[in-house]
Formats: sequence, structure tokens, C-alpha cells
Amino acid sequence: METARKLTREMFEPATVDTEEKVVGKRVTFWGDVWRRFSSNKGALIGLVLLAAIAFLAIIGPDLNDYTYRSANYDQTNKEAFGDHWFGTDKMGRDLWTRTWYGAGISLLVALLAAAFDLFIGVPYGCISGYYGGKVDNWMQRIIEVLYGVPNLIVIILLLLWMDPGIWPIALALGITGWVTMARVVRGQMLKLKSQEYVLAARTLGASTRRLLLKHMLPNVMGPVIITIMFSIPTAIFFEAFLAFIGLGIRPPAASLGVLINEGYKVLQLFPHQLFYPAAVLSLIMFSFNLVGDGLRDALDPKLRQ
Amino acid sequence: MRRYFLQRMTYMLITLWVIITFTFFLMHTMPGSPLENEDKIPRELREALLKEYGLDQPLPVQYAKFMGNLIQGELGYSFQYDGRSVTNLLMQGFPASLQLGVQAILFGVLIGMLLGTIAALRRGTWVDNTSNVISALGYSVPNFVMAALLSYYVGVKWGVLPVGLWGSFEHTILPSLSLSFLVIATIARYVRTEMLEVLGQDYMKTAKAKGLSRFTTISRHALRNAMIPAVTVLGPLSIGLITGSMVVEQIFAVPGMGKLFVTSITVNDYTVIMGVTVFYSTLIILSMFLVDILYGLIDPRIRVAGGKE
Amino acid sequence: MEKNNVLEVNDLHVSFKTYNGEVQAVRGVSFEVKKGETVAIVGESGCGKSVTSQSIMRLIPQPPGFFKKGKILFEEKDLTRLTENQMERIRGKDIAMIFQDPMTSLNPTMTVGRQIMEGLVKHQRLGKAEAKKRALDMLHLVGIPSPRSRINQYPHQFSGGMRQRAMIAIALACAPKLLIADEPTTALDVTIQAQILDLMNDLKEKLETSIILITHDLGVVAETADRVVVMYAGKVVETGTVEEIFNHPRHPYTWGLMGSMPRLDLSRDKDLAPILGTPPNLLSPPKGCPFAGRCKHAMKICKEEMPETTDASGSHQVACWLEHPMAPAVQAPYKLVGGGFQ
Amino acid sequence: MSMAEPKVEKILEVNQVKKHFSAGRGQVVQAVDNISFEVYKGETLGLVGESGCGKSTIGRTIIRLYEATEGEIRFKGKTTKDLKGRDLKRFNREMQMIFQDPYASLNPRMTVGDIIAEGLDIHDLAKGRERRKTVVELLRTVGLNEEHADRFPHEFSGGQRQRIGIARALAVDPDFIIADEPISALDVSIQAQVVNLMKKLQREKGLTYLFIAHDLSMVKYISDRVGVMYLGNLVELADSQELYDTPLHPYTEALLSAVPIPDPNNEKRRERIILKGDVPSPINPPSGCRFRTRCPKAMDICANEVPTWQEVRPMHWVSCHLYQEESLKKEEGQ
Amino acid sequence: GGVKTGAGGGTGGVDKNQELNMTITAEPASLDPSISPDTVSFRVLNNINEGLFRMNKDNKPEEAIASRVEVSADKKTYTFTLRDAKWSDGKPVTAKDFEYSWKRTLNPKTGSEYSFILFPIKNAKAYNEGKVDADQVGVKAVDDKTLKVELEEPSPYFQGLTTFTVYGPQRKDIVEKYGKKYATEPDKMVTNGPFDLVEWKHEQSLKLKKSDTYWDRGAVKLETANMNIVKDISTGVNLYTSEQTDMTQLNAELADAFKKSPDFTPVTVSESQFIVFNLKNEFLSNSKIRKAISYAIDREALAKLMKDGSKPALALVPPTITGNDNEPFRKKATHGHLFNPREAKRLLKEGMKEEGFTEKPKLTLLSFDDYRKQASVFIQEQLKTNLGLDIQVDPQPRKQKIDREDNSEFELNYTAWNGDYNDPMTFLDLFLDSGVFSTGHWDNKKYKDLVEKAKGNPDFKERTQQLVKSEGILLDDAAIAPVIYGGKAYLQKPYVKEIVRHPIGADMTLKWAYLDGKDK
Ligand SMILES: Nc1ncnc2c1ncn2[C@@H]1O[C@H](COP(=O)(O)OP(=O)(O)OP(=O)(O)O)[C@@H](O)[C@H]1O
Ligand SMILES: Nc1ncnc2c1ncn2[C@@H]1O[C@H](COP(=O)(O)OP(=O)(O)OP(=O)(O)O)[C@@H](O)[C@H]1O
Ligand SMILES: [Mg+2]
Ligand SMILES: [Mg+2]
Repeated sequence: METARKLTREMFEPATVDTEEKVVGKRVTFWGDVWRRFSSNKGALIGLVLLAAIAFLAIIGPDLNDYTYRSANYDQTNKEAFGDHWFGTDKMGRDLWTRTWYGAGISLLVALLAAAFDLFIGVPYGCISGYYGGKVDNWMQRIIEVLYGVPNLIVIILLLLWMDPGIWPIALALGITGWVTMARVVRGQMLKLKSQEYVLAARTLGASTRRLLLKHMLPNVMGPVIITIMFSIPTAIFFEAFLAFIGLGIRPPAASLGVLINEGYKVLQLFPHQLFYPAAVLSLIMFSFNLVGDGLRDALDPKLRQ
Repeated sequence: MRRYFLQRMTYMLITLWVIITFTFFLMHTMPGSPLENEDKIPRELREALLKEYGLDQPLPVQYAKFMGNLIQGELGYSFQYDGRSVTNLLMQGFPASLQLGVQAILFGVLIGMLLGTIAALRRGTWVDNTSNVISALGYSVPNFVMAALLSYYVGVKWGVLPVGLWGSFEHTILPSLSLSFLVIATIARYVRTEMLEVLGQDYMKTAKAKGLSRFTTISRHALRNAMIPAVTVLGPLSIGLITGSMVVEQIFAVPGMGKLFVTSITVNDYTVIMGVTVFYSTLIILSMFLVDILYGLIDPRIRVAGGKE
Repeated sequence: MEKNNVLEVNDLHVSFKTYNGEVQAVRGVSFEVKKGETVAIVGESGCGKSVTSQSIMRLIPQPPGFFKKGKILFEEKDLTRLTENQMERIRGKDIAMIFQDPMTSLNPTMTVGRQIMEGLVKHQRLGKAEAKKRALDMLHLVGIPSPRSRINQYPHQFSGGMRQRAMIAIALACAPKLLIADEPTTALDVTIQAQILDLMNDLKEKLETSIILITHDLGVVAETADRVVVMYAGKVVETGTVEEIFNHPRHPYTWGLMGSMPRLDLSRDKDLAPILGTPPNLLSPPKGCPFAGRCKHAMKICKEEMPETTDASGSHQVACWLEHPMAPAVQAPYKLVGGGFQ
Repeated sequence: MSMAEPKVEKILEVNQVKKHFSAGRGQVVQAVDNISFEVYKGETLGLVGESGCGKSTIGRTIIRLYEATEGEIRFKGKTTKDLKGRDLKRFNREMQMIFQDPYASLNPRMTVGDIIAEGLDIHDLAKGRERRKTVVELLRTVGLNEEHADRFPHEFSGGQRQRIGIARALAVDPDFIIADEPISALDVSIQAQVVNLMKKLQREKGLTYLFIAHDLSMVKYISDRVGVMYLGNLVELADSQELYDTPLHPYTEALLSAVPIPDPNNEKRRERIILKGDVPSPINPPSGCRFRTRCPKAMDICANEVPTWQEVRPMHWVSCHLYQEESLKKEEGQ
Repeated sequence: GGVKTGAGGGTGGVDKNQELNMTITAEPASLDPSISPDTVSFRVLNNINEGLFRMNKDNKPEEAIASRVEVSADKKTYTFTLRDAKWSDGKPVTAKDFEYSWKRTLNPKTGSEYSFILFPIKNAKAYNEGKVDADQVGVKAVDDKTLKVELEEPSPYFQGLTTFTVYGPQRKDIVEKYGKKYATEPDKMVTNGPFDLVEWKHEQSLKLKKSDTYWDRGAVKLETANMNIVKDISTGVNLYTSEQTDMTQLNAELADAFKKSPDFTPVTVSESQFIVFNLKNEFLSNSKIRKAISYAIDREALAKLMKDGSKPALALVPPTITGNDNEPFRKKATHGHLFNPREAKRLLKEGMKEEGFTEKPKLTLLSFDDYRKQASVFIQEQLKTNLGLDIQVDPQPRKQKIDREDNSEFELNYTAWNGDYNDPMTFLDLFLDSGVFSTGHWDNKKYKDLVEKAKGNPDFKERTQQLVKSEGILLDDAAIAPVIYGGKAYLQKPYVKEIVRHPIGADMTLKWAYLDGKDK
């Protein structure tokens, strides 16, 4: 044997067998793992960066020049970008840059509020329904079933006419109609989690309901909840814009992106820039949320975990 | 099966009843009455009119009356458009809205399926990326912006298609296109995700192991399974279309129902609001029901679960 | 190549490109299957059994998977070189496959009958009516009661055992020369497993099909296989006839496998002899013997160099340094008693 | 009931327990129906049966994850139904469970240390340093080490996870452990690690096990006595060797013969009983003896009368008309 | 005065194709002359129907179905003689059709919102309120060709009123035949005007065709008028630029852009936009403060901003309104509020001192949610810069706004009024006790006396004086802050000729319109 020549006897001495249990790799937390997968997703990262940039501009953008969102200048109406009117001006000579970012802020705020309503109604509802199950669940589900059939557009429009459109009422109206999806998602998760063996294990250890919910179930529904929110935010932004477009927007001189788009649309033929900037920002926001949502879903979906 | 059907019907009726009741009372608590128009009417006349329309009675009485009429299929007459029954108004606007909706859905589903499937098959390549960007755009650009852009560029600037009005098929292209973007985006996304899932399923391996060609395995085995979740979103999607059609109808001057609804609300045309609500809700509830049936047709497992034993 | 070899796998290497790097799932696997023979591949989870079998069918998803090296000779054709079209003509007709989980390996939206007929229509160019008749025959053959009504049913209307029978019917519809069964009974209950194994043995005799049976249940191996291939971490560590492997196992991993399983027919006084530790990570497999890290008899060389495959007999090959003349004589635990060796 | 050996102490008595689930639309799943058995202190009682026969259900009913529909369960002489407050807390400590799926049984959002210490936290057994010390000790007991305490479950292999699950159960110092298929999800080579560990712990701590599995060889290997379940019923219960040597129930016979034996020499000699058909649905179980639809020895009476649970031989219980004198008489009379 | 539109009036070279495409912004709410409540309906009706008189190209009432009218000395009895005119079904138009129509409108059961336009007729109001019988209403068909009308009191504008569509004739047989469905479809009505309604696709379009039975059909050149319902102004403009319509309405934003285009067609309307103060508000109860607010608004700048033909308003009555002598009212009433920020500041300071205000309260301006919202935002800015007043704009949809106005739920109310008939009275009686804007709680005895006196005054000269004076009082006490006289603008292709537009009543007559140059 050719290889045998190189072999020496000592090589055939017993080696120390190391049976110590090892865990390979460095410690990864769940969220660390999610982040790794998320950050390896180019689209999602771009979305996140865009969102951060938009949020940043929505906060400081309006202060970057000397104009306020409401100060009019009747000598400089409907101008394309010039000087430090980076986005031009509108029919009242108001600075569109300032108004666009101010509007983006309002739109984001409305969306976040709506998402918060969604969170604070939908999650508890789903939790209770899913956790308690049985009759409670049955009834709560019947209610959801009926609500799900209610066309939310009708409800929102009616609510808004009833309440007067402002940030809170719009957010409330969107939240009131939006939570059903969240409740369904959470309930489904709860039902699944409830019979998960680690929850059963905690129960056999005598864990209280509080502990079960807070330590075992809620942390584990956070994934789907976050994903749902990621997709309900752009929905809310869209709906707010839509409402503004049909004239149920926020009060002037305040303006959301929807209001600006509505105004811009009216003069699209002549001053396309007035539609373009707010529409672009709106689309970018929705785009980024969708990218981030997609990324998060991929990152959080256990099916894709290796 | 029958039992299931009856149960579904009961739920649908209850849902409808809840919606109607809710809308009815909310509507009546809104400020303003349906009577004013551009000018104001003298008080005496107003009282007389209120009486004639039965608006002077206490709400519960009005409600009972309304429900009574509704059960007989009677929706009453518009306040705004004199002498025209609500049914008549609805039927006037419905065909256009329906045509738009159906075209948008058909087109959207077709293109969406194509995009989604191709993207899944070419996962990670530029084809996939392009298709993803298209579907993300479909999600991101609101339909009214899309409609505005289409009408301006395609209609006004290039003069390729009519920018508005209604009549020939050409008139329907731009509005249905504006509406279909969301459908394309949604269907493409669902089909892609599901396709990826399906492609990894064991039964795809089985199909391949039988020696079926790639085309056959995909068209015969994968597509149908990948369509199942996409079908479930058709219900919500059709609601989205109705929402979208309001502005799109406005932008393209389409004589549909969307605008009727918005106008009726802003002028407190009680009977029309109720009529449209009843109509829309029925439509939406029915479409969800239809989707469930469709779902069962595509997925035999559901079919039996719905009505076994 | 011997004339009666239906299949010959030669130094097969298959890898997967993943986010973390290249998973070397199969790293030099060789074995052959003779006509009418049942070859069992055993080994623990993740050792590359499925990848090997799916490579034969060319069902490895590409990308991320790819052939690095090696040949798969089926009737003297190298399957790794065929075009997809040529491969389609072989799949289902000459080589068929059954998968582990009958719940998921049937298309839920297609009637069982159609799923059986598809292959027939494709390979034997049968008309619809004929194909249906054949499908009925097949269902009958695999022992599904009242096939006439069953043929139009969907998989979910079948029980687990019946689904696996239907899978077998699909696989055998075109009377393939080689049947690859990837853990066909793992998902089934014992009594159902017995039915299926019985059926497979029966059909093998009737149809003269060669079978590659993948399993990790040594009991199943003993009952059905003629020859055994033991795999570990992407490599074949030992092959031999059933008798050789069970009566004279030579590789410490094979010892481990046997020692860690209790036997129903033997006493329960002894402790089981578990294999400690876990299999190596295939992203960066050790350069020496992959089992060295868990082997009680590991020597220094084991960690350095992969042992060569040596013949213990004409039909029995082992890849272990203990076979080397310089190695200390290690007494193979000779007789299996209870849960361990004695 | 006859007590063959007076020195053994009953730790658990299961008496005519039924557990039914509602399956919607008025349907009832009779997951467990009229089961009675006892577990003695320090022994391992194995429970086998095919998938869906109600093994997990009875286990979970015993540990009060489910409430029994009917019947009584006594743990250490006390009925478990009305446990409250301190008694309940004690019960939760004395009886523990090990689960089947090593992936689903550990909360992915908690560190292994926290998972193991959960029982300590709930029952206020240890805090701070003490807590850490106990956790490390437990980790050592199950063959892991201190470093593992700060890791997350998904970083572990199946066998390691299962051991973490065992450590969690041990944390509250139980004396009765229900192991619901603790090894089914593990690889053959890993199964032995866990089984050995369980045996070791039993020896050291005098634990009592209710060991649920569908792998007959493993059950026989680990258990002192074995119960065989079929479709919600307990059909036979005996000392494990006796059960293997002289199975009484036709189902047990079939089951034993169906298990493939890893010995090619042996295999050829064996006669197998292949049962026809599949296990019926527990929603509409067959009348009389539930096994009769697949039983090679079914008689007319089997369809009409439910066989009683009888101690046919000392410590060998069976529920089959073949062994019931009245039944046999009736059968002959026809 | 009215505005004649269309470039030039060349008689030569009339196109062969006389099909006019235009947009209207809404579906006509009703084409029943008794019921029709909105401008769009008026516009359609004015072209398919005809009353005793019709507004001519100079916005003067001109004999139409009536060939002659005699007015009694007390100016309270009018006798109309009808010419031979025919309905679209060939039947003759008779005086009975007028009597029937007017009484139908006044019948409380009909529920007409515009019945008040008939109130100058004797006992019309009483009948409408159910106090007297139909017989007692002062209209009588003496014979088929003679209609005698008695008025409650001398009304200098009565002849002009007869041009209104509400004063048109209706056929009893047709109305009764179709009942509730009357005038809801082209085949459920008959008309007697220059055009017939041949197609009505609801919410989509109306098609008007030249009538074969119209008495003056020789004067009608247009063959067809397609009125497409396009609610969105931008869409209308899109259609216009892509040659799908010959005429469309503009809004303020778009008006600016097209101002230099030869197609730009501004039109005067009789709309006055102003702020009504709620005097129940402590701060606004002071007339100096009110005046200060009015003085702080730069109306010129706003008018420039609106760009749709709007003009700065210094007073209430818009310049289109003429007295009985056909002289614009504004020529006689020369008072008004001017932009004067310094004076405004002074007045505010004084006023606040008088009322004991040390801090400026935050006020809410109730406003429209349509294009006029822009003006309120402008006012908001002006008050902020010129007075340091913080104003919140509260735009409301029409119904909601009216509801608030009616219930005095406002502090500042940015509102508008369109003249119903060509007389200052249509604006000045708004602030009487029963008036629409009495909800601002401005209560001035002198003003009321003057207006009441003017109402029945047969001495038209003195009457005018009284009206001028009363407007002066209104402004002097700053019951309102005038803002702007509204305007409207259209885009109209140069080849569209002789569309006549009217500032009061129905806004457009197509009778004389024609196309010249579209074919080329
Ligand atoms: N598509 C893939 N991408 C990446 N790695 C893969 C892929 N398919 C298989 N592998 C890897 O290849 C190795 C061998 O897998 P294989 O499925 O052949 O194992 P097996 O022996 O069949 O195990 P089991 O008994 O669990 O079925 C595993 O480590 C697995 O992680
Ligand atoms: N929560 C539940 N609701 C309804 N049915 C249930 C529930 N849990 C179990 N079942 C049903 O009860 C029967 C017994 O289930 P169980 O889980 O006890 O079986 P098992 O013997 O443990 O099976 P396996 O070996 O698959 O774990 C099954 O038919 C199952 O479908
Ligand atoms: Mg495998
Ligand atoms: Mg179980």
C-alpha cells in the first residue's frame, strides 16, 4: 500500500475523544438572528434606510428653509423649484418642500396612530379570544366575522363626517376599522401557541396566566404582529390619502400627503411638480414599508429559518 | 352541505343587518338634513317636507319603517334626484362599475399570476427582481395617483386613449388599468410566495419523478396549488377595487356607483346612502362567499370540510 | 461494470450553496444495485441519504445544489450527463421513487386516479380510457379496496396507509427497473408499516424491480434488504450483505448504530450504548474520518486522514483505519444482546 | 383488585377516565374512553399504541393539562380534580412532564438558563446566585455545561434540547414524570443518550415514569410494565416481559409481530400478523370492542358488547372477549 | 351686465357639423320645472323649455312664448299674450299650461324648493303655506292665449323672473300620466324650447337636439349639444385639451394657467362672498372689532389669487345686479370697506378696550370645503399678519355647513350668496328677521325698517334710495365683511360662437350658439 509507507505507528495510538458537549458558533439571540436575515436582504435594507431618511426629513425637513407650511407668498405662486423653494411653490405661494415633509409627517403620524389603535384593540382582542377559547372565542369570532363583512370604507367615511376630520378622528376611524385583521392574526397565533409544548410545559410547572401570556405567548406573537403592522401602516397611509383625495382630509392649512396630492392633481396639467413631489414621497413611504414588511416577514418566518 | 349553506346565509344576513343598522343610526346622527340644496328652503316648507318624507318621526320608528320596506325590497326614492328610485340609481351606475371591476380583476389576476410564477421560477434572478419591483410599485403607488398619471400621460400628452367619458371599450382601458395595478401586485406577491412554497413540496418531486416535463409539472401541479391563497385575497381585493373605483371613476368621469356613494354622503341623501350601503355590503359579502366557493373548487380539501356528513 | 448491475454510483459528490457556505452533503459515495436486489441505505439524519437518492433521479434543486464530481451509471448511461429531456424519459419509466411522507407527496388538488394516469400517459402513450384501466389495475394491485370509487377521490380522502399505497401505485405504474424508496414507512404506524413492507416485498417479487430502500430503522433493513450501505456524514462507511453487516459489522459507527437500539426480542438488563456527540457540520467537514470525533476507538490518524475503503470480503467493504494492519486490534462487540453488545 | 405485592405503593390511580373533545358541529372525539390503571412508586409504566390512540391525551389529563370528562385520577392517594392553592402548587412540583418535540417544547425567546429556571421562579425555590447554581447543576446532571445556560434553544441539537427539557422538569424536584414520546423525534443514535439519562435519573432519584411511546422495542426496554392502547382504550397491561412472551390481546399480538427485528437470521423465522385496514376514527368508534373491525379473531359478541377490563392473570390485565368466560359462553351458545 | 361670449359674431362660414360637446359638473337633479333645484338643471331646462320671456344676448328679458305684455298702472297686474308655440309632441302651448305649472309649483304637496320665486304673485305664498286655495292665487288663464297675473305688490323685477325655468309651462296630462316618474327620462316629458332632450344617460350624459317644433327654430343653428357629466374639473380640462369637449368649466387653480389662452372665457355671476359675524360672540359683538377684521383683508390680492374672474368686493350686492332702471346698483351705492391694515389695527385696539379684552381670542372660521376653501385660508393668513389674530379654518361639506349656519354654530362664517333675481332685494332681505343670515344675530332696526319699506314701494326711484341706504347701514355696522364677488371661468374653443351666459337664473343659453371653424 502506497500510503501505508508514510504512516507511522504512533499515528495509530488512541486519540483523546472529546465528548464534551459543544455548541458551535457564537451566541445568537432570536432578534439577532432575525436581524442577520433581515440585513442580508438588500431590498429590506434599502426600505429601512429609505424609511429612516423619510422619517428624518419629515421631522427636520420643514425647518430646513425659512418657510413654514402655512406662510403664503402671493407673488410666488405655482412656481417650479427655484432658490430655496426646492420643490417649488403651490397656488398660494407656499413652499412645497416644507409642505411635503410636513405632510409626510402628518401622514406618518396618522398611520402610526392608526397602527397603535390597531395594536391596542386588535392584539388584546385576539389574545383574549385565542387564549380563552371555547365559548368566549366562539362569540368573539362571530363578532369578528360580522365586522369583517362590514365594508370599512363606508364606516370610515361615515365616522369622519360624524366626527370632523382631524388627525385623531382619522386615525381613530382607520384604527377602528383596521383591527379586525390584527385580531384574526393574533388569535390564530394564540391558538397555535396555546397548544405549543413549551406553553404546556410552563403550565405543568404551574405558571400563572399572566406569566404564560407575558413570558411565553406575547413574545412569540410579536413576529406576526410586527409583520401585520408593517402592512397595516401603508394601508392606513393609503387610506388617509384616499380620504383626503375625496375631500375628507385633514383641516387646512395643515396638510397631509393626501391633501397635497389632491391639490396637486387639480393642477396636474400645468404644474406637474405639485403632484409629483408629494405623490413620490407617498409612494416611497408605501414602497419602503412594503419592502421592510416583506423583509421582516422573510426574516421572521420560521419556515425559512435554517 | 345544506346546513353549511344555511349557516353561511344566516351569517351573511346578520352581517348585513348589523351594517344597515349601524349605517342608519350613524347617518341620522350626522349634522344636516337631506333637504337643503344650493339655496335654503323656508322653514315652513322644510317642516312640511320633513313630514312628507317621514323624517319628523322618532328614529326607531323611521328605522322600523325602513327595515320593513327593505325586507320588501323597497329602497325608496332619492332626495337629491327627484323622482328617481334608489334602485334605479344603483342600476344606472352598477354596469360601469362592474365592468371596470371585472376587467381590472381579470387583467390583474392574469398578469399577476404570470409575474408571480415567473418570479418564483427564476428566483433570485433579474426576472424575479423586476417582477418584485413591479409588484411593490403596484402596492406603493395609490390608484388615484396612477389614474392621474395615466390620464395625463397616456390620455392628454400622448393622446393614445380617451382620458375620460364612457361608451366604447377604449374608454374602459385606462380606468381598469389604474385599478388593476393593486390586483397585479397582490396576486403576483401571493402567487410568488406560494409558488416558492409549492415548488419545494414533496408532491412536486413526485410529479417530477414521474417524468413529467417542467411545463407540465408547473402548469398542472404547481399553479393550482399556488393559486389557493391568492384566491382568498380576491375577496378583500374586490373591496379594494370598490374603494379605488370611487376616485378612478371620478378621475375618468365614469358613470359608475363610486361617485354616487360619495356624493350621496356629502349631501345627506339618506335613502341613497342606505341603498348604496346595502348594495355594496351585499356585494362584498357575496363576493367573499363566492370566493369561498371558488376556494373550494380549487382546493378539494376545503370542499369536503365544508360539507362532509 | 458487471452486467447485472442496474445502477452504479461512483464517487458521487453533491454540494449545496447556502448563505453560510457550501454544504457538502454527499462526499464520495459509491455503491451498486444489482438486478432484482434490494439495497438499503442507512445512517442518521442528515448524512446524505436523500441527497444521494435524489441525485440519482436528478431531483436535486439546482441551484442551490450541484454535482461536483462522480458518475451515476444507469444501464451504462451516465445520468449526470443526460439532458433534462433525456432524463424525463427515464424518470418514472425506468426509475421511480416513493417519498417518506405520504401526506405531502401527493398533490392535494388532483384525484388519485389522475396522478397515477399521468405517468402512464406520458411514458406509455396510453389513451385516457386505457390509462384509467391501468390505474384501476394498479390500485387493485397495491390492495386498495373498491378502486373504482377510490380512483376519483382526492388524497385527503385516503388514510395514511392508503396514500402510501397510492404512491407505490404511481411509482410502479410503468414497471420501473429501479424503485427508490426514501423512508417509505417512517411516517406510518407499525401495523401500517408492516402492511406496506409486505406489499413492497410482494411487488418486488412480482415485478422483478430493484429497490433502493432508505431508512434508519435497522429492523426494516434486516427484514427487507439484501445488501446494506451504511452512510455517515456524506460518506459510505461500510457496505455488505445484510448478514455481513448484522453479524459481522466492522465499522465503529455501525456498531454504534446497532448498540444504541434496543431489541424487542432480547432482554432489557443492559444499558444502551449510545453514540456520543453529534455529527460533524457539513459546511466544513473534518479532513479525517468524519466519525473520529465520536468514535471510542479513534486514533490520531483518524483525525488526520480519511481512511481508504478496504475489502473485508468480496461483498463487504469498510472505510476505517482500524482495518489497517498497523492499527491495534479492536475486538468488535461480537454478539448483540439486549440493548447492547456483549 | 388484587394486590400481588403488598410492598409496592401506588403513586397514581387512574379510574375509569374518559376524555372527550368536541370536534365542532356536534361531533365528539372520544380520545380516551374508560381507562383504568395504576402506577407504582419507582416503576416505569410504558404506554404504547398507534398514532392518535389517545396516549398523549391520557398523559395530559393526568397532569391536568386537560380536565377529565369523566372518572377520577388520584395522585398519592388524593384526587387531583379539586386541587387548589398550595396543594396545586405542590402537585405541580411533584408531577412533571417531558415532551415529544424537542423543537416545540422550548420557548425560542428564552435562554436555556431561564427555561430551566422557570420552575424555580414559579415556585420561588431559588434566587440570584442560588438560582444560577441550581441551573448549572441541572445542566451538568443532563450532560451539558455552564456555558450553555446563556444560549438559545435553536443553537442546540435535538438530543441536547431534549435533555434541556428534562432538566427543566427536574428543576422542581418531581417524583413522578410523564414522558410523552421523549425520543420519537430523535435520531436512533441520539435516542440512546436520552434513554440512558432517564434510566440513570430514575436510579439516582427514585423517579416514577409514565413513559409514552409508539416504538414498542423502546417501551419494552425501558418499562417495568407496559400498557397497550387502541383507539382510546387500554386493551392490555402487563409486566413487559410477560407481555412480550404471552400477549393475550389480538392487537398486542399483531403489534408485536409487526415490529421489525434487526436480525436477519431471526427475521426469516418469524410469522407476522398483518392487520387489515386502518385505525377507525375516534369520532365514530366501532361499537362493542373497538378493535373488532381489524381483529383476526373477532366474534359476533365483539360487535355488541364492550369487553370488560379484567385481570386475567396475576398482574396481567386485558380487555377482550376471548378471555371473558361469560362472553365465551355466550358465543358458544349461539 | 351680462357677458357676451364667443369671439366675434361673423355670420359667414358656419360649419356643417353643428354638434357641440360640453361638460356639466353634475347630473341634473331634476328636469321637472317645479322641482329642479340646481344650476345644472336650470341650464338644461333653459335650453329645452321656454317661458313667457327669455333672457336675451344682452341679459334683458325678451318676449318668448309671450308675444306681448301689458302692465297695469299700479304695476300689480300683468297681462301676457301668448304666441303660437308648440310642445315637442306637436300640441299647442296654452295659457292654461302656465297657470297649471305655476300652481303646481306652489302646491305645498309638490314640495318645490324654488316656489318662493313665485311669491311676488298674489297669494302665492299663502297658498304655498296652505293658508288659501289655489283659486285665490293671482294667476289666471283668461283664454288659451291670454294669461293674467296679479302681484302681491309692485315688483320691478317681475318681468325678469318670468325668464326663470320655474316660470315655464307644464302639461297637466303629461305630469299626471307619469306621476312620480315625470321628467325622469326623455320620453316621460314634453318640452317647448329650442332643443329637445333626446337622450339622458344618467350620471353620464345628456343629448340635446334642435327642436322641430320650436316657434323660433329658424334662429337655432346648433343641431346637437352633448352634455357630458364630468364632476372633476381637472378631468374636464383633460378632455378639453385632448379635444374631446369643446367647452368646460375651470376652477380657480386652472383658471390662472389658462388666463392667457384665447380659449379662456371668464363669466360674471351674481355671487357675493362675505364673512358673517356671530354677534353672540362677545369679541365679535363689537362693531369696531368687526370692522377691523374686514379692513384687515386685502381683497385685491385675494382676487388676484383666485384668478377665476372673481373681483374684490367692497360691499354686499354684486355689480351684476341692476335696479328697475337697468342701472347697476353699485353705481348708486358707492360705500364700501377698503383694505387698511393700519386703521384695522387701531380699530381692533379700541374695540378690545371697549369690550375689556386684553388678549386676542382664538376664533374659528366656518368655511366651504370646495375651491372657496382657499379664500378662507387666505383670510386666515391676512388676519394673522395684519391683526395677529389666530383663526382656525373649519371647512365643512355643504349640508353640514348649512346646518351649522342655521343653528348659529359659528363664530366667523365665510359664506356666499347667489342672487335669485335681478334686484338688490335678493341680497338685502337676507339680514331681516326671517332672512337666511339672521342667524348672525345682527339686529338693526333702522336697517329693517328701510328694507321693509322698500319692499312694497311702487315708487321705484325712492325704493332704490332706500336700498342703497340700507346697504350702507349694514356695512357701517359691519354686520358682514365683504370679501369677493365670485366669478366663473370656462375654457371654450374659439370656434364656439354665441353661447350667451347670464349672471342670474339659468346661466347659459344655447339658442343662438353655433360652431364656426371646427371642421377646418
Ligand atoms: N436544498 C438544500 N440546501 C442546502 N442544504 C441541503 C439541501 N438539501 C439537503 N441539504 C443538506 O444536505 C445534507 C444531507 O441531507 P439529506 O436530506 O440527504 O439527509 P438524509 O440522510 O436524507 O436525512 P434524513 O434522515 O433526515 O432524511 C444535510 O446536512 C442537509 O442539511
Ligand atoms: N385538543 C384536542 N381537540 C380535539 N381533538 C383532540 C385534541 N387533542 C387530541 N385530539 C384527538 O384525540 C385523539 C387522540 O389524540 P392523542 O394526541 O392523545 O393521540 P396520541 O396517541 O398521542 O397520538 P400520537 O402518537 O400521534 O401522539 C386523536 O384523534 C386526536 O385527533
Ligand atoms: Mg432524507
Ligand atoms: Mg401524542
